[in-house]
Amino acid sequence: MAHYHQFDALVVGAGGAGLMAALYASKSVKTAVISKLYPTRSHTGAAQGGISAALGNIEQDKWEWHAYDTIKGGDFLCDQDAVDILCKDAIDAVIDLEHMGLPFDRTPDGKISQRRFGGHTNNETKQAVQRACHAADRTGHMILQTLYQNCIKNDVKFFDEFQMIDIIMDGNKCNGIVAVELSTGETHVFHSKATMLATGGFGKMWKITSNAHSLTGDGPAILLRRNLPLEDMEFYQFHPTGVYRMGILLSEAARGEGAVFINGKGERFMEHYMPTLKDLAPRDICSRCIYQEVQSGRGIDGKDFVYLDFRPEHINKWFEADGNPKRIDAHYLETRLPDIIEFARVYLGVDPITDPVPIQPTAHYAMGGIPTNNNAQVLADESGNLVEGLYSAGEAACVSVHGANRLGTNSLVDLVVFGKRGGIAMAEYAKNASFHPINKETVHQYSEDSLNAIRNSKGTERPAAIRKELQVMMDEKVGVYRTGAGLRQALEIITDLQARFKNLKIDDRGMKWNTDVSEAWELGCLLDLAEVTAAAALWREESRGGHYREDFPNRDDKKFLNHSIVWKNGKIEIKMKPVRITRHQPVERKY
Amino acid sequence: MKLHLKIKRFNPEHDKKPWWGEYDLDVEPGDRILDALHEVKWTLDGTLALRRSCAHGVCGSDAMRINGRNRLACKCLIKDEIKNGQIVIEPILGMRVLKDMIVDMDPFFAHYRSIMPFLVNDTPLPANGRERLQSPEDRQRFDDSTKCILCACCTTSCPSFWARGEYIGPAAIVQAHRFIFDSRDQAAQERLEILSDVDGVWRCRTAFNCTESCPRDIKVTKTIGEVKEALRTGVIA
Amino acid sequence: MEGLMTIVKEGWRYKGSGNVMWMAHRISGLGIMFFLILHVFGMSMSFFNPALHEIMLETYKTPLFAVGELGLAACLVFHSINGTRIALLELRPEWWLQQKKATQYSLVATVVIGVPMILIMAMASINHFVK
Amino acid sequence: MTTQPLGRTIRTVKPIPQARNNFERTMWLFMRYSGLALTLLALTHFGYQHIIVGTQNITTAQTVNNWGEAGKSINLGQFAWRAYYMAILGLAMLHGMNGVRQIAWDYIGNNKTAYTVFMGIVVLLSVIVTILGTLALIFGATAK
Ligand SMILES: Cc1cc2nc3c(=O)[nH]c(=O)nc-3n(C[C@H](O)[C@H](O)[C@H](O)COP(=O)(O)OP(=O)(O)OC[C@H]3O[C@@H](n4cnc5c(N)ncnc54)[C@H](O)[C@@H]3O)c2cc1C
Ligand code: HEM
Ligand code: SF4
Ligand code: F3S
Ligand code: FES
Repeated sequence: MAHYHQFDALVVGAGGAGLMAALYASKSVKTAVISKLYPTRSHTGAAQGGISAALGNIEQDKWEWHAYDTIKGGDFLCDQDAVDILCKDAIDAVIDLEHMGLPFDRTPDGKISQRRFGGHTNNETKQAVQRACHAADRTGHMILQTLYQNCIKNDVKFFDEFQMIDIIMDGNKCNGIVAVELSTGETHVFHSKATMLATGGFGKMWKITSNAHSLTGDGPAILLRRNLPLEDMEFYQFHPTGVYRMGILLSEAARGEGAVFINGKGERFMEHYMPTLKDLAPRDICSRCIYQEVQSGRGIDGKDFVYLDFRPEHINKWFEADGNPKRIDAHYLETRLPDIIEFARVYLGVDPITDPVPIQPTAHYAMGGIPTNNNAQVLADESGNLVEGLYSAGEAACVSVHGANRLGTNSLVDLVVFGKRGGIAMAEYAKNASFHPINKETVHQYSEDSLNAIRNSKGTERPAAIRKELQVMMDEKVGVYRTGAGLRQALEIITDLQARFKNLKIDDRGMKWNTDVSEAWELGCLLDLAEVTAAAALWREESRGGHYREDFPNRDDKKFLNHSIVWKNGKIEIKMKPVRITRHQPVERKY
Repeated sequence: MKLHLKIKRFNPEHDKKPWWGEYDLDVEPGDRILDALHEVKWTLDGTLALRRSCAHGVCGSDAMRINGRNRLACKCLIKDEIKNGQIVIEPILGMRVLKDMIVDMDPFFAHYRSIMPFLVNDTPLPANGRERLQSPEDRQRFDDSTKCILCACCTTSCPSFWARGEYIGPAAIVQAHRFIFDSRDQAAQERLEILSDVDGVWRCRTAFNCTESCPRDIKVTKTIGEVKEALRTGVIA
Repeated sequence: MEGLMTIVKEGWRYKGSGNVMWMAHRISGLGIMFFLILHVFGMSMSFFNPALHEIMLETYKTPLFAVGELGLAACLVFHSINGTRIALLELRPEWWLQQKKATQYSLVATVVIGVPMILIMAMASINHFVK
Repeated sequence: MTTQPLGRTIRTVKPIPQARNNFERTMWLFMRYSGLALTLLALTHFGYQHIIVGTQNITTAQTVNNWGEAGKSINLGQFAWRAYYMAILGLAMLHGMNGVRQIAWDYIGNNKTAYTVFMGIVVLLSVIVTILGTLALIFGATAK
C-alpha cells in the first residue's frame, strides 16, 4: 500500500529553480517540495562565479546588451522573446534575492558588487563588462541557502530524501508523481493539481564532469518514458576550466578577475583565437581552443591539459598589456576566489598564488531539456501544445534562453527568473483547477515494479561497470568534438549497454536506504538520456555553440536554425521547432 | 597503492550490532576517500550505504569519521589519511545510525530551523526599488559564517552535543551568527533569546573540536564566542 | 544516560584535542568537589567535635589517602590551569584563534607545576611511612 | 541616489536581563570569575598546607593556632585565615555545585525525576556541609 498525499502545487527538486517556484507558489496555494537530497545539498550550491543582471552598479550596462550577449553567446539558437524576459527580469530577481537576505559582496558605496564573466560585453565598445553579481565564489551556495531559508520562513512543506520515480499522467494532463522514500523504500503517491519538475542536470553521463553524483536527469528521463519529448539535447556545454582529471570546476570568475590560459609554450593562446575578448570568450569557444592547442601538441609537456594562470604578478602583467589600470594582489584573490583556490590546493596540491593550475574542459551544463514556454509550462510537441498541469524550470528545462551555448552566470538567472514565473503560473492554475481523480490503488504499480525488477535482478552486470563504460565512451565520442561515425558508434554502444542493463547484478535486496537500487535506477535514466543526446547530435549536421561536428564544421542557418525535439517511443524520433527571432538576426560569432 | 579500508557497517534490516567491514583496494594516492568508498560499493559490496553528491566539499553530504575525526570523505585525499596502509571509517557520532554511514539528520535540521534562519527586516524597501545598501565592512563581518554548508561535522564532533543531543550545537549557532551580525537583520534580539536557553549557546564548553573539524574552515568557536559576547554585553559589533 | 554511553563507548576515541581536555576537566572538577565536601565536613569538626577532627586528620595520613592526595593534587593543578585557559580565552573571542598554543601551554604548565608538587608530596609521605 | 554614511554598523539589543533566560549566562560568568579567583585561593591553600606544611604535619593544634580558639578573641592574622577560608569555601561550593548541575543536566536532564532527586541530594549535602564549615569559621576551632 502506498502512502498518499495531496497538494495544490508540487515541486520536484529543491535546487534554485525548485525552491524559487515553491516560494512563489506557496504564497497562495498549498505547496510541497520533494527532493532526493536535503535541499541544501542540491547542486545549485556548487555554482561559484555569479549571477548576471544589468544593474550597472560599477559601469554602464543595459539589459538589452545582456540580451544580445546571451543570444550571440547561444549562437543565435535562443528564443529571443524568452531571452528578453530573462535579462529584463534578471534585474528585479537579483534585487529580490538581496531583499530576501542574500549576502552579495558590496561595492565601496554599499551596492551589489559585480565582476566580469565570459561573453558579457558592452555592446558599444565590445569590451568585457562587469555584470556578474557575486558573493565571493560561492554565489550559488548563497542563493540556495537564501531560498531555502525563505521557504522555511514561508513554512513550505518539504519531503526530503524522497526520489521521484514516475509522473502520473492521464491523457495530456499531469496529476502528480510517484516517489520512493529512501529511508524506508516505501512508495508515496503525491496527487497534485500543478507539478513542477526542477530536477537539475545530467552531467553524470560523462566521466570528466563538474556535476554532482546525483545529477542523473531523472526528470527528463521520466518524461521520455511517458512519451513526452525533450528539446535541444545535442547541446551540452563543456566548461574550459575543470580541475585536471577530476573535472571539479574552477569558475570562470577566475578569468573574470584576470586569470588567463597558458599553453605548453608559455603563450597566452586565446589572444590568437579571439583578439578582443581573449580569455573571456564564451565557454564553447575556449574549450575548443584548448582542444586545438592540445591537438597541435601545445598542451603542457605535450599532454592533454593546459594551465590556468592566476598568479597575481602575472595577472598584473596582463592587465598592463591590456591597458587595464587595475592591479591586484594575493590577498585580493584570496577574498574574491577563496573556494576555487582551495580546490586547487586540496585536490591538485597546487597553490594558484604561486603556480599555474592544470585544467581541462569538463562536462558542465545541459542547454537542452524539457521543452517549456515562457511560463515554465511543459510543451507536448514541436507545435507548442501544452501538457496540462506540468511545469519545469532550471537546468532540467529548456525555455530556450541558452540556445546552443549558455553564457556563464546565466543559469542562476534562469533558475530564479523562470522558477518564479513557474511558481506563479502554478499557483494561478491551481487556484482555478480542481483535483483530477486518480486511481490510488494502481498509479504506483509501475514504479514499484520497475524498482523491484532492479532489486530482484540476478544477472551478472554491475551497474557501476556499465556506468563507467558509458562515461568513458561519452567523453570520447559525444564530447567537445563529434563526428558522424563516432556518434553512430556511440549509439551502438549505448544500445548494447541498455541490453546489458537488463541483466544487472545487485547486492542489496533490502528496502531501507537501498542506494544500490536507486543508483541503478538512475543509471537507467542516464542511458536513456545519453541515447537521445547522441541521436540528436547525429541528426544536427552543423556546428553551433556547444555542438561541434568535425564533419560539418560550419553553422548552417538554412537548415538548422531550429530546435530539435526528440521522442524516444520505442525508437528515436526527431522533429524541428523554429527558433523565435525578434530583433537580432544571426551574424557570424566573433569576439 | 594498496589500501586496507575498515568500515563500520550497520544494516538495520539484519544487523543487531554494528560490525567492521574490511576491504582491500588498489587506489591512487591522490584519490579522495569518497572514491575509495565508491570502489567498495561499486565493485565489492553494493550494500554499502552513504550519502554523497557534489564530490568536492560543497554540498555537505558525506560527513563521516575518518581515522577518528569528522571529515568530508570527498575532501580528504587517501595519501593524507592513510596510516600503515589502513584507513578507518565510521559514521558521525551522536546521531542515530540509519544504515552504514547514513545517520538521522532530522534533529540537526530541527535545531537549524529553531534559530529563525532567515533574514528579518520589516522596514520598507528602498523607494528606488533597488538593493538595501550595506558597507563592505558590514558584509565582511559575517562572511565566515555564510560559508557553512550544514554538513554537521562540527555538531557531531562536539562533546557537549554527544553528552546531550538537545544542545543546539555549533552549526545552528554559526547559522544564527550569520543573521545576528548581518547589519540588515532586525531579529537579533529574538535569536539571542532563543540561544540563551538552557540548551543554547552557554552549553558550549569551548572544546574547539568543532573548529578543528569544520571542512569550510569556519572559525566556529570564535563565532560562538562572538554570540556569547553579544549576549553578555548587549552590543552587536 | 544515552549521552554518557556515547562518550564512554566512542567519544573518548575521537581524535580532537578538545574532547579529551573537556573530559579531564569534568572528571577533575568532580573529583575536587567530592573531596571538598569531605574535607569541609572534616574541618568543620574542629569546632563541633575536635576528636573527630583529629581522627580525620590522622586518616589523611594513611597510605590510601596519601595516594588519593596525589590524585587530588593532579586534579587541582590541571583543573585550575585548564580552567584559567578557558576563562581567559573566552573573555576575548579573538584570542580563540590561539587555542592550539593555549592548550599546549596549559599542558606544559600542568606538568611543570604538577610533577614537582606530586614528587615533593610523595617523598614526604614515603618518609612518613618509613619512619 | 541614496547617500548614507557607510562604515561599520554597531547595534545593540535590549538590556540582557530582559532576555528570556538569564540564569545560564550568569552561571557561565560566575564559573569563569570564580574559577579565576579559585586558582589563586585554592592553589595557595593547597601549596601551603600540603607542600610547605605537609599533610603529615597537620594537627588539630595547628588548626586551633591558625583559626583562633572558639570563644576567645582573635588577632588580625587569625581573622585573615578565617576570611581566606570563607572565600574558598563559598566560591568553591557554588562553583562545584553548578559544575555538578551542568554535568547532571547533560546526562540525566531528560529524566526529570532522576535529575531532581540527584540534584536534591547534591545540594542538600553541599548546603549542610557549607553551613557546618561556615559555623566553624565563625566560631573558631575548639581546643582539646
Ligand atoms: C560547479 C558548477 C558551477 C556553476 N557555476 C555557475 C555560475 O557561476 N553561474 C551560473 O549561472 N550557473 C552556474 N552553474 C550552473 C547552475 O549552477 C546549475 O545549472 C543550476 O544550479 C541548476 O539548478 P536546478 O535548480 O535546476 O537544479 P539543482 O540545483 O541541480 O537541483 C536539482 C534538485 O532536484 C532534485 N532531484 C533530482 N532528481 C530527483 C528525483 N528523481 N526525485 C526527487 N528529487 C530529485 C535534487 O535533489 C535537487 O534538489 C554551475 C554549475 C556547476 C556544476
Ligand atoms: C582552582 C581553580 C578553579 C578554576 C580556575 C576553575 C575553573 C572552572 C571553569 C572555568 C569551569 C567551567 C568549565 C566549563 O564550563 O566547561 C569549571 C567547571 C567545573 N569546576 Fe572548576 N575551577 C576551579 C576549581 C574548582 C573546584 C575547587 C571545584 C570543586 C569544588 C571545581 C569543580 C568544577 C566542576 C564540577 C566543573 C564542571 C565541569 C563541567 O561542566 O564539565 N572547580 N571550573
Ligand atoms: S560550521 Fe562547518 S562543520 Fe559546522 S555544519 Fe557548517 S560547514 Fe559543517
Ligand atoms: S566543540 Fe562544542 S563545546 Fe563549544 S567550542 Fe565547539 S561547540
Ligand atoms: S559529496 Fe558534497 S560535500 Fe562531499
